[in-house]
Order: sequence, then C-alpha cells, then structure tokens
Amino acid sequence: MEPTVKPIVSMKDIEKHFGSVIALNGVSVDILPGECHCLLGDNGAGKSTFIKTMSGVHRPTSGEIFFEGRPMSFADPRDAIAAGIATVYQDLAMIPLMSVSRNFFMGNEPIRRIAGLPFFDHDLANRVTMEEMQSMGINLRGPDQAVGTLSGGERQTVAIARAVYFGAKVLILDEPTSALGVRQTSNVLATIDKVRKKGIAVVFITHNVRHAMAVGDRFTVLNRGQTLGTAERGEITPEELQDMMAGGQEMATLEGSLGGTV
Amino acid sequence: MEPTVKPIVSMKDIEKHFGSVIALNGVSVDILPGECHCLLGDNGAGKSTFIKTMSGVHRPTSGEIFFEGRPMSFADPRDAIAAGIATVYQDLAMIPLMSVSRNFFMGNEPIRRIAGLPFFDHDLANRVTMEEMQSMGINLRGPDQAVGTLSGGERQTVAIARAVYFGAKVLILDEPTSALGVRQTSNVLATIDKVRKKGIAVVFITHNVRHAMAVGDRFTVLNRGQTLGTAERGEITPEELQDMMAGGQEMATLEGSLGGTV
Amino acid sequence: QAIDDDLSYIMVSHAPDSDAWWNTIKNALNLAGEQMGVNVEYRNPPTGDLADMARIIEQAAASGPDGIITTVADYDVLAGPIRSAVDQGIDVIIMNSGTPEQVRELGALMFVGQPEYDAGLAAGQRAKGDGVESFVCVNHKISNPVIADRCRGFADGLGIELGSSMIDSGEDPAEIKNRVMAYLNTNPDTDAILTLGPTSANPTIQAVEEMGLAGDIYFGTFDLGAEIVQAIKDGTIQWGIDQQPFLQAYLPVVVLANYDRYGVLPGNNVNSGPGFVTADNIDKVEELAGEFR
Amino acid sequence: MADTPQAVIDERVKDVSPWRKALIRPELGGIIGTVAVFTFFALLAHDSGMFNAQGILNWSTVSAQFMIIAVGACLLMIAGEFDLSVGSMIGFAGMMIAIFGVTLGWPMWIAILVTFAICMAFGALNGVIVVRTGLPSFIVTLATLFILRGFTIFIPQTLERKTIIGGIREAAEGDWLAALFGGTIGRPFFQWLGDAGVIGVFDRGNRAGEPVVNGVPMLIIWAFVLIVFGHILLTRTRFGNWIFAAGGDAQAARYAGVPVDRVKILMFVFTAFCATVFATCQVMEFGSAGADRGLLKEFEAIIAVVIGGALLTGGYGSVIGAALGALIFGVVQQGLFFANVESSLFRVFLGVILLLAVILNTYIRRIITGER
Amino acid sequence: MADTPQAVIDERVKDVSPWRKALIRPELGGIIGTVAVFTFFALLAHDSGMFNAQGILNWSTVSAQFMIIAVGACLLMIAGEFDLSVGSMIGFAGMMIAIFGVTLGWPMWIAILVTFAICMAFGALNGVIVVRTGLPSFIVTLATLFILRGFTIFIPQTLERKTIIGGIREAAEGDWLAALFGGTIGRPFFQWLGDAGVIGVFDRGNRAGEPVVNGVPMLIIWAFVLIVFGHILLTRTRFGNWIFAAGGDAQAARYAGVPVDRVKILMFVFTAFCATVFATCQVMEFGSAGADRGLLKEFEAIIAVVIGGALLTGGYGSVIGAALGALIFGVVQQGLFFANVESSLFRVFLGVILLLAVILNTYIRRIITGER
Ligand SMILES: Nc1ncnc2c1ncn2[C@@H]1O[C@H](COP(=O)(O)OP(=O)(O)OP(=O)(O)O)[C@@H](O)[C@H]1O
Ligand SMILES: Nc1ncnc2c1ncn2[C@@H]1O[C@H](COP(=O)(O)OP(=O)(O)OP(=O)(O)O)[C@@H](O)[C@H]1O
Ligand SMILES: [Mg+2]
Ligand SMILES: [Mg+2]
Repeated sequence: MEPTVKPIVSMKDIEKHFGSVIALNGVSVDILPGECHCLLGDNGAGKSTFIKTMSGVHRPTSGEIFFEGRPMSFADPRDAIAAGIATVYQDLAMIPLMSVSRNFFMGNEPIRRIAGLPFFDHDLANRVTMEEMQSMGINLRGPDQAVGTLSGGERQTVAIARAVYFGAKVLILDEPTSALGVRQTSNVLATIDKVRKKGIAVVFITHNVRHAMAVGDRFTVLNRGQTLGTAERGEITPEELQDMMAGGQEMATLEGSLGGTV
Repeated sequence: MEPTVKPIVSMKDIEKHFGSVIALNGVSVDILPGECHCLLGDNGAGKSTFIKTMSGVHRPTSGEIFFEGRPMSFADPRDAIAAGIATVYQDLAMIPLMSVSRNFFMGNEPIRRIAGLPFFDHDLANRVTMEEMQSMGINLRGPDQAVGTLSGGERQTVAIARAVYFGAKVLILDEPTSALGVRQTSNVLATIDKVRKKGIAVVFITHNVRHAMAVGDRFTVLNRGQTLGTAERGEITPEELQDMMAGGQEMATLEGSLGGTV
Repeated sequence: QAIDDDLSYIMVSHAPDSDAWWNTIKNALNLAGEQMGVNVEYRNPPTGDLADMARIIEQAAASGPDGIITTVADYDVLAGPIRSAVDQGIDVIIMNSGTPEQVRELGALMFVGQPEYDAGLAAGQRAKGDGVESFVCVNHKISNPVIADRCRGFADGLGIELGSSMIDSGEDPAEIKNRVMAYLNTNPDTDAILTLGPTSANPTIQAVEEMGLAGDIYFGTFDLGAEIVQAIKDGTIQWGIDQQPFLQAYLPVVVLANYDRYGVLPGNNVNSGPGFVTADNIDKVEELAGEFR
Repeated sequence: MADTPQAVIDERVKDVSPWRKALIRPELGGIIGTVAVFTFFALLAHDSGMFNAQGILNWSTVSAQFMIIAVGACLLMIAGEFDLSVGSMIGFAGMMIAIFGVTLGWPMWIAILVTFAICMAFGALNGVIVVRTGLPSFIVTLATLFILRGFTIFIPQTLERKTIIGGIREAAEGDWLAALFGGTIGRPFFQWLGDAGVIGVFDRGNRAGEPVVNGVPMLIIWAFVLIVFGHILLTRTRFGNWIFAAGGDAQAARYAGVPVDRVKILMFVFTAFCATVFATCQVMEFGSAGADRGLLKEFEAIIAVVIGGALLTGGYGSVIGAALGALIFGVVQQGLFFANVESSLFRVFLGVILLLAVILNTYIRRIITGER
Repeated sequence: MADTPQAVIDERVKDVSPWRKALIRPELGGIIGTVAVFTFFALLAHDSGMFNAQGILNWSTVSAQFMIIAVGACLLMIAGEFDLSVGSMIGFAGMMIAIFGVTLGWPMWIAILVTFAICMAFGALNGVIVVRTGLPSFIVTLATLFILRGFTIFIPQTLERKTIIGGIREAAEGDWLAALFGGTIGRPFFQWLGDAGVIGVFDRGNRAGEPVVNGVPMLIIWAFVLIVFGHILLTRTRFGNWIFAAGGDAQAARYAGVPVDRVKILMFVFTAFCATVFATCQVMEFGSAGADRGLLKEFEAIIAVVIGGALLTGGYGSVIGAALGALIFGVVQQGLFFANVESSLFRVFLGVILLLAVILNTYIRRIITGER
C-alpha cells in the first residue's frame, strides 16, 4: 500500500444509510490505475452499495470521493460514465426486450449526421456489436437479436463487452461471473486481465475466492458494511481470504457450537 | 451410499428443459430421512431447478420421482406441501406487503369455526408467529408488522421458521443463508441441525463450502445440469469440494491460460 | 310491391348507440322501407360525437345511395359533408333538427322535424301561460350541445335567464333521481321541471313521486316513452312534447321514394312537432310508446 | 419455544405508540378524506337540507350504489387484477333481466337467477382468459367492455326494436326474489319517527303527512351486506389471505400452495356478481332497463377503491377503505348539488380529490409496509 | 478484434431463414390484421363504394384521425406509461381554440399557439406527477381525464352559456397557421383525375364539374408526417433508443445513463401535442368545438397501439404497427357501415379483434424477444 502510484479513485470513510439500514459504515478504499482490485464479502456485506456510490447511483450519506485527485460528486450515473467510470451492475443493466446492439450502445448511441440531423448510426452499432461479441466468444444470430433470447451468461458478456468497449478509466464489475459457466468465466477473467494491462483500473466484485485469486492484484474484504482491510497479492492465501469472507472467527465459534458434529 | 436406510425421496435421471435450455441433464439423487443433504454448485448449475422439480413447481421433462418408495407426480406445489415437502425458495416466497403472521401462515391458514363457519384464527396465528420468530432470535414490533419492513435476513428467517413450523418430512432450503449476516447464519445452521435430529430430511443448497461442511451429512455437487456424484461427510475435504464446484480441472487450465499471473 | 328499382336510402343520426328515443326512428324507418319497397339503412356515431357523424355522412355519400336522410345537429360540422352529398347528386332530406334556412342553404329537398330550440321555446311559452316562473332543466347529457338547446329555448320562452337552472344529472338513473331531489331540496321554490328525454324523465318521475310532489310541481318533458306516458296519465307530468319521431323517419322515406319514382315532392317543410301530449290525448300514444310513438 | 419471555415482546411493542399504531392503517386516507369532505360540506351546505333525513338518504343512496361495485372492484384489485367491463356488465345484466322477465315473460326469479348465472359466467371468462394467457386484465376486460356493450344494444334492438325495456316493476310484482332487490324496509319505524317529529313529513302534495323518508332502500342494505361480507372475507378468512397473497406476488403465493388462478377467477366472478346486484337493484327500482346504463361505472368503481387506499397493482387495500372511498365519491357528487356549485365542476373536483387521495394513501402505505 | 472472420457471422445468420427473419417483426400482427381486414371487406363490401375514390378517402380520413393519436400513444406506451386523458385533451384543446379565437376574438394563429402551449403544459404536468410521485400513470391521467373534461364543459358554459362554440372557420379565414390544419392539398391533381374520369365529379350544385374528392385533407398529411416522424425518432435516433430503454427497464436505463425522467415527460408532452393536432384539425375542418368531442378517444388510441403490437407495459412496439392498428380500426369501423352491418355490432367486432390481435402479438413478441 505504498503511495508510489497516485490512486485514480479514492473513497474516504464512505457511509451509506437507507432509512434505518446502515449499508456502509465508513469504508475507505483506493483504486490504483491498472490494478485489478477485488472486492470480496458475504451476501449483504455492502459491496453493491459501495460501488454504486462510486458510480453515481447513490450519494454517500457521508464521506468523500476523489477522482484523479479531485473531490467528486456525481449527481447521477451519466456523470460518472462521462468522467470515465463504467459499471456492469449485478442486476444486469440490460433490457431484455431490446436488441443486442441497442443494448450495447444504450446511453452512448453513435451518431451519424444526415443533412445536419443526428441519427443513430445503426450500421456502425451493428458492426461493432458483432465484432465485440465475437471477440468475447459469443456468436449472435444477428445484431438485432433481442437480449431476452440470450442466456444469462451471454447477457452478462454483452454487458462486460459494452463496458470494455467504451474504454473507461475505471471498470467496475459487480459479480460478472455469477451467472456464467466455466468457459465463459474464463473468457471474462481473461478480458479483465487484458483490460488491466491497458492501464485501466478494474474493480472486480465476487464471492468466489478462486476467481478473485486468478486475476486480483489487491483484495478488499467487506463485512457487514465495514472493511476488514486491503491485502496485496501474495500477502494472503486463498484460505485466509475465505475465512475472512465467511466471518472467520465467528464461524469457528459457530462450528464449535454445533456440538462436535463438525 | 449403502441402502441400509430407505430414501424418503428418490430422484431418478431427472431432465428438465426450458425450451432450448437444458437446465438438468439426468440428475439422480436420494434423500435419506434425518440427513442433511447439501446440494452444491456454481451459479446456474441447476440447483434451484432441481429442487423445484422435487417440490412440484416444475414437472420434469423426463425422469422419475419416488416419495417414500412410491412413484409420485406433483401437479403443483400444494400437492408437494400436502405430501410433506416444505420448501424455502431462493427467490423468497414472502409477500412484502403482507403482515408477518399472514405470510407465516400463507397457504396453511389456521381455522377456527364460529357458528360452523371457518374463520382465519388470527389469535392463534399471531401467537404462534411471535413465538416462532422469537425462538429464531427475531423481535417483531408485532405480528401485524409488514414483511416489507423486515431486513432481507429477517425475511429469510421468517421463511425458514415457517417451513420448520409446518413440520414437513422433507425440508428444502434454497440458499437460506445467502442474505444473512454471520450471527443469523449460525442460527439457521443450528436450526438445520435441530430439524435433522428430529428425523426430518433437510436438503440444503448453498455455494458456501464452509456452511455446507458445518452441517452436511452428504454432499452432491451439480455442474452445468449434471451431477458430479454424491460424497459422504469425511470422504471429502473442503478444498476438494471447492475445486469440484468451481469446475476443478477446467479452472486449473484457465489459471494457466492467464499466463503466469497466477 | 313489384317495384324492383332497388332504391336505397341511408339515414344518419347524431345519437349515440344507446339513445332510446331513436328507436322509434329506426322502427319507423324500417316500416317505411318495407312499405315502400326500398332499402333503408340507419347509421349513427357510436359515442354521439358529431365529428364522427360528419364522417358517416361522407361515408354514406361514398356508398352512393339514392338519398340521405340526416339531421343538422351542428350546422358548422355537418354543412360541408351534407353539401358535398347534395352536390354529388344525392337527394338529402333533413329531419329532426335544423332550421328551414339551413335546409335551404344546404340544398336539401325538405325538412321534417322539430327544431330543438323552437320546441323548447314553444314549451316555455306554454309553461309561462301556466304561471311558471322558475324551473330546473335536467340534462342527462351535458356534453351534448344539441339537447341543451331545448333548455335554452325553454328559458327564453319563460323569459328568464337559464343561469344555473340546467343541471348536469349524469346518465345513471339513481344519480339523476337523487340529484333532482337534491336540487329541489335546496331550491324549494322551483316551479317547474323540464326533462330532456326518457333517460332523465323516468328517474325524475320517481324523484317527484318520492318527494310527494307528484302532480304538485309543474313537470314537462321532451319525447315519450312507456313511463312518461304512464306519468302523464297519472297526472305527474303535465305534458310531453311529442315531436312525432315516427313522422321524422317515415315521411322522408316516403317522400324520397316517390320523388325518385314519380318526381313528386311536397312544396313545404313538415313540422312534425311540437305536439303536446297531455292526459287528454294520451290514449293512442300509450299503446305504442317507445316503439312507434 | 414455550419458555419465550413474554416481557420481551411487550418491550418491543412499546416502540410504536398504540395511538400511532391504531392510526396508521390502510383506511386512514379514506377516514381523513371522509372527515374532510363532511367538514367541507357541513360548512358549505349546512342549511341546504343536505343533513336532514331526506338529504342523508339522498347521498347515502348514491354512495351505496358506488359501494356495491367498489366492493367487487376492491377485492379484485387486491387480488392483482382489475375489470373495465363492470359498467358494460351493469347495462348487460339489466337488459338480460328485462328480456327474460318482460320480453320472454319468464317468472322474475328465474330471470334474475339466469342473469346472475350468465353474468358470472362472463366474469369467469374474463378471469380464465387473464389467467390462462397471462395478458394484462386491462386489455382483456377492455375487450369485454366493448363486447358486452355491443350485445346490450344489439339484443333488445333485434328482439324488441327498442333499447329501453320497461314494465319490469309490473312483471316483478309479488316476486319473492325481486323483493330482495327493490323497495325499502323499515317503513313502520320511519312512520313512527315522522309522527314523533324526528324527521320531516310531507306538508303538501298527495303524500302529505307521510314521513319524507319512508324506509331504507334495499340498495343500501345490499351495500351494507356486501361490505360486511367483503370485509370479513378479506380479513378474517383463509380465502382472504389468499386474495392478498395472489395480488402481492402471484409466483410466491403459488409456491406457498395458494391456488392463485382459482382466487383470481373467483374474484372476477365476484366482481361480476356485484355488478349484477347493482343492475338488479337498478331495474327493480326504476322499472326499466336501458342500453346506456352503467356507462363509465368501471372508472367510478376503480376511483372509489383507489381513494380508499388500495394499490392499483394489487396486494394491498381494504374493503372498508373502498366503502369510504365510495362514500366520499357519493357525498362530493351530491354535496355539490346541495351547495349549489356549478355541477359541471364536479369532474374537476373528482380529479383533484383522486390525485390528493392517492398521494396521501401512497405515503400511508409506505409507512405501513416499508416499501422503498 | 479486427481479425474477426466475417464468414463466421454469416454462417450463423443462415440459421434463421431470411424469409422468416423478415417476417418476424413487431408489425407482423398489424400486417396480418390489415391484410385480413381488407380481404374481408373486399369480399363483403366490394360493390358498396368502399373502394372508390370517395370511399377510400372516407376510411383513410377516419384512420388518419386514429393514427394521429395512436402515434403519440404508441411512443408513450413504449416509454412505459399511458395516457387516459387523450380524449379529454382533444375536447379541451378544441374548446380553447374556439374560446380564444372566437369568444375572445384573438387572431387564430395566436389562439392555436397558445392552445398548443397550454395542452403541452398539461401533458408535462401529467409527466412530472407520474415521474416525481411514482404513481401509476393510469391513476394520474384518469384524474386529468376528469379535470380537463370538467373544464371543457364549465368554461364555455360560463362564458358563452352553451357547450358548443361555432364560427371557427370564419374566424380562421386567411390565417396562415390555421391553413396548416384545415383544408386539403393537391387540388389540381384531383381536378385532373376528375376530368380524366378516373374519379367521380359532382354533377350538380355550385360545385358541378369538380371532382368528388378534391384533395388530400391536411389531416392525412399530419398523420403521415407524424408517423414518419415517430418512426424515425423511435428507430433511427439516440432518443428513440432511450424511449425503448425507459420503457423496457427504467432502472437499468437510468444506470446506463439514460435520462429516463426527461424521456417520459417528453413523451407525455408529445402525446398532448398529438391530441392537440387532432383537435385543431377537427375544429378547422368542422368549424365548431363541442364539449363532447374526443369522448373515449383514449381507449381508441390505446386499442390501435395494442393491435399494432406494442406491449402495454412498455419497452416494445412500433409506430408503423400502431399506424396499421389505427388503419385496421378505421377500416373496420367505416367498413361495417359500408357492409351494412348493424352498427351496434361494431363494438362486438372491436372487442373480438382486440382479443385476437393481442394474443397473436403476444405470440410474435415471444418469438422475437425470447420472453418466458
Ligand atoms: N435501496 C436500498 N434500500 C434499503 N436498503 C438497501 C438498499 N440497497 C441495499 N440495501 C441494503 O444494504 C445492505 C447491503 O446490500 P448490498 O446489495 O450492497 O450487498 P452486497 O454485498 O452487494 O450483497 P450481494 O453479495 O448479495 O450482492 C443490505 O442489507 C441491503 O438490504
Ligand atoms: N423458467 C425458466 N425458463 C428458462 N430457463 C430457466 C428457467 N429457470 C431456470 N432456467 C435456466 O436454467 C439454468 C439453471 O438455473 P437454476 O436457477 O436452477 O441455477 P442455480 O443452480 O439455482 O443457480 P444459482 O446459484 O444462481 O441460484 C440456468 O441457465 C437458467 O437460466
Ligand atoms: Mg451485490
Ligand atoms: Mg438457484
């Protein structure tokens, strides 16, 4: 955690309350350029809430966000996207009734001017979509195929391909592999690796330790709205990570309490 | 896997297709009375689909189900519930706009006859609900509190308490701990243990190996619609289970392919 | 009926599907068609929208009948389509509503009917003679501009301002009944009630009966129906304005058929109303009320 | 589990004051609205006769009409569907009774029973189509709206050559079943009240000396019976729990063993039943059936239910609330007449009240159910 | 990524035959319906004048009316909302033009512009309330339905003591803006057609010799322009993509940076714009505004859109489909007159067509979008 590289995003003491629910209770994390930062934690730990404050969906109740060193306050996701933070949400930001290429370019539609009027450039959109999907290993029947006809894994891949394509400075992936088969997972992990090598920071949320270990540079574990600290690759073993995620000591106590059945 | 005990539920060669999606591709599992049978597997492996065929939600495309030795074919969940298979679904079978006690008794409303007419016995329902929720460690403001005001974990607990209360012969829990904090998880695991000791068969779905190891007697791993076999406690280590779930060999190949970054 | 010249006439009314009064028209139309050995058709805008009616007249003209019988419910709206039909060579007879001037301007053959305003005016004058000084007009179709003319005519005949005497009663009988009762309760010095058709008359009869005002309050209505006839007999209703819808439908068909076959045409408009039906002349009306009367 | 200390529960319950707890209920919006509306008219129209015996009967009758269809619409809406064909059903049912009882001359009780059977069958058809095809009930019942209205005009037109069929009262004379839908009860009691001077008596006309109100119309009795039935069904029976469940989350309810399809179809049938009760009372009171009866009643029912706090998307609501909504609707409608307000402004009032009520109800509902 | 072999793509595309691919589109239901309807009437009413110049003009004009409001309703429905106040808005807009232009005597173009501004403001208000409060648009626009209709009756009643205001054509004489909404174009061409004997000519009166169809009404031009505009907006622009996204899943669209609230509000405004165009054309053509104009038009618009294949819950549909739906609606309505079918049966037909269309469309949509 030596500050040799300046963090691209720096979240300080973020708290987020939903009414009486305290989803985040003071979380600080730095994201460095070109690293793959894995965010781990149990269900409900606050991972999704945390990255949503980063991408402008939620405003933190308290705490500060610095983007490239400057304090930042995103009013809505559009601002964050404009600044260079692309996000693939866990609850897939895909619209099943729309075609793949329309989904791919949703919110970033390519424009071609005809007689000075801005039109959606369908040709470009279709071509890019087909190319990008192919390079992710997904063969579409055509760019106008509805997302609803894709499998869950394919949908997830479209979402990732989209975020990658719009080449953000920070790419946030909220459990991108959770709906994927092993082969597609390997594709995604390889993509993360590729993206990271381009110097883009990747925030990778998962609760699968093996997936995290495969590509992560640093690991932050959240537990019940608080961070259990950030570890670098090599400082920690998969078993230790797993323990931290599942509540570590408390789990051990629990296993004891089940009365020797373990 | 010696057939000393007669299985209470026996699923033979179950296949389930959704249109072109093959969710289950010939899965056979026996559930013994009083055992905690853990069903593990990656996301999308078919775990939920499998238990839904067991509980009457889906009809298998092919394959047979034996309940207490007799072939069974449930037309809908009501039949399965009547036969003694209670299920806590992953996509919580709770209705947020309804009160806790109404949810608790949904489909099993207690009846008190007044002048020969059957009325919903609210007093009984309220009393039972408060008691059961207390015994699960959840303090309600009152039995008429809406489920929507409960936290995700609390809702899950209501669902489990409900299934336990209606004392089925087989209790199916689809990722009951996924929305729970550690303390509540320990409560659920302790409950599973209690239930099992009463002689009730528990089918426990999870993708957390530690949770499975804590209470499981036997472990079945599903992978992409097929079973990788059933192991008994002691025959298998947590690491082996984890490997099987994540795709084992295929994962190793993947880590290799990321080119020495692992 | 050996005449085999295949004449066909279309009648276009301004009434919504459900308006009961127009049944008499339909029935008379069919009767005339049978008797004269011609084809007759009845068309109307389903919701009573006059703009839709204009389209139906255009449509009728397009289907090339020998004659069209229609109303001038709103001169502005209907003048164009009617004139086009006339210019196209289709004989047009105006019935029910319209004025002789409008008929002339449109180039229609003749007019059979009772201009709404004039009928209201005549009724108002009669009521004035009977000593009426204030009234309530029960309008069951407030959004329809045609029948509101009856209230305006009545007020003018009495020589008083319409003001808030016209109430929007809605079309539900219980609501009509209770609104009339509410009005009469708050305005106990109301001398007279005017209803604009069976829809508003029937519940109003019950309202005055229930309030014990039957026979006591001056009650006149437009158009007839079984209940209205009974109420006239009972003395609850002083008079019903009968514009003799039978004639409005029957005569045009007869005139058109004879005009087409033999080139004969009456020289004048026919005022089918207003005829006042009272307890004295009710008997003949009674039998066929709602069907031909 | 038996040794649970009761004290703990009590301790938690104290968190919310009993006062607030009694207050925050689905009907609260309806109660506030009712109080507001009555206060408003008490100030505006207190000397107009709105609150004497006759005036009360006046707005009660109108409200009772709304209540009858609101109860059906309310239960159906809680079960997660709604029915736009209520108005057409009212017209259709009245016409069927007239055709069977007058045109065909059947005994009135047979005419009424057969009409109930036909209308409830149409209700069931609505339900079956919605449940089987999964189409939104808006579309399915919109189609029924048109189809039934078409038949209501077409059938009498073809059979009788008119669209109003009268003579129903005469045909129903002395019929045991028809008596349940028409007329009034409690006449001696009101006569006594009149004699005692509690309520006014007619002082002119041919009924001078009779009390101005001579009984409670059967319509009001039906409204009362249906509200009590609906309320008990919804809150005190197993089936009521299923209604909530079916509307709250059909899938979850199905998993829990609730026969959702049956519940929804039955609620469509019940809505049709209420519409037919409405129609029967109407034709018995007014003696005639018209093809234009019931226009827009579907909206009025939905508005009453929504003012009463039910959720348009299902799973939440109360019959008492719907009844209060109907009361508000009726009182506002009649009250404007008593207050001598230009009657065409009624629609404007109605729209504004609907908006205010629904915003208030949303707020109350969020507090109760913890919706986000 | 550049070295992707194009061949692979082509190989996959072959899986689905191009024929089937061209066929399976949102408009398919509308196309099938149109063909069916025309075949039906060609058989039933071919000799009734339905397909001569005048007859074609007749059902085209009626269809064009439906199309104008269907375009607005279609885009709004795709954006996930719907508007029950369209019919009232039509009555209200016509009345406003009449009041400004005739009663107050303003120049017609100012009257028209002010009316557009007022109506679009009401549309925006609908949108803002729906978006801010999260209430269902059914309820919010139902309130607007009543409020606008109330004003449409109340205002002229108060100002002019009648509910119909005439004299608009005279007041609009020579007005540049009014000319865009009334009258016809292409007169010389039709005169030529008439002279050539292709279409009939008037044979008497002061227009003898003129063709019976003397031009294309501006109404049809407006319908055409709005359809083209709506279709291009929806399928060829960035904003069109946002409309689909807003209706498909508002939350997902918001996350992806689509300004969902703005899209929805604008679509409410556009619907109000279409309704006002409809009203302006109507008053310019007929010269008077009545308080009953536009009754039930909201349902007709929704029905046309749904027949045209749009999804009631949003996110799916096509303007061309809606236009075909409007065409079917118009042709059936007028065609039944041509075919001399009892007019009360029209509603029965409409209901049945609606049901069949929506079932067919659901089936087609499932194939396209892979819905379960
Ligand atoms: N909009 C909201 N309103 C209220 N509470 C919320 C909201 N969003 C999240 N929460 C609560 O905040 C807590 C953290 O949720 P979050 O979704 O961030 O967890 P997570 O770590 O992403 O879990 P998972 O692994 O299941 O995705 C949970 O208790 C959740 O119920
Ligand atoms: N109703 C359905 N229609 C079509 N496909 C379905 C349906 N239900 C499930 N599937 C598919 O079947 C496969 C298995 O799904 P299932 O929900 O059983 O997985 P799972 O093991 O429970 O995963 P998870 O851990 O995410 O809950 C998935 O590919 C899913 O998309
Ligand atoms: Mg999450
Ligand atoms: Mg699952």
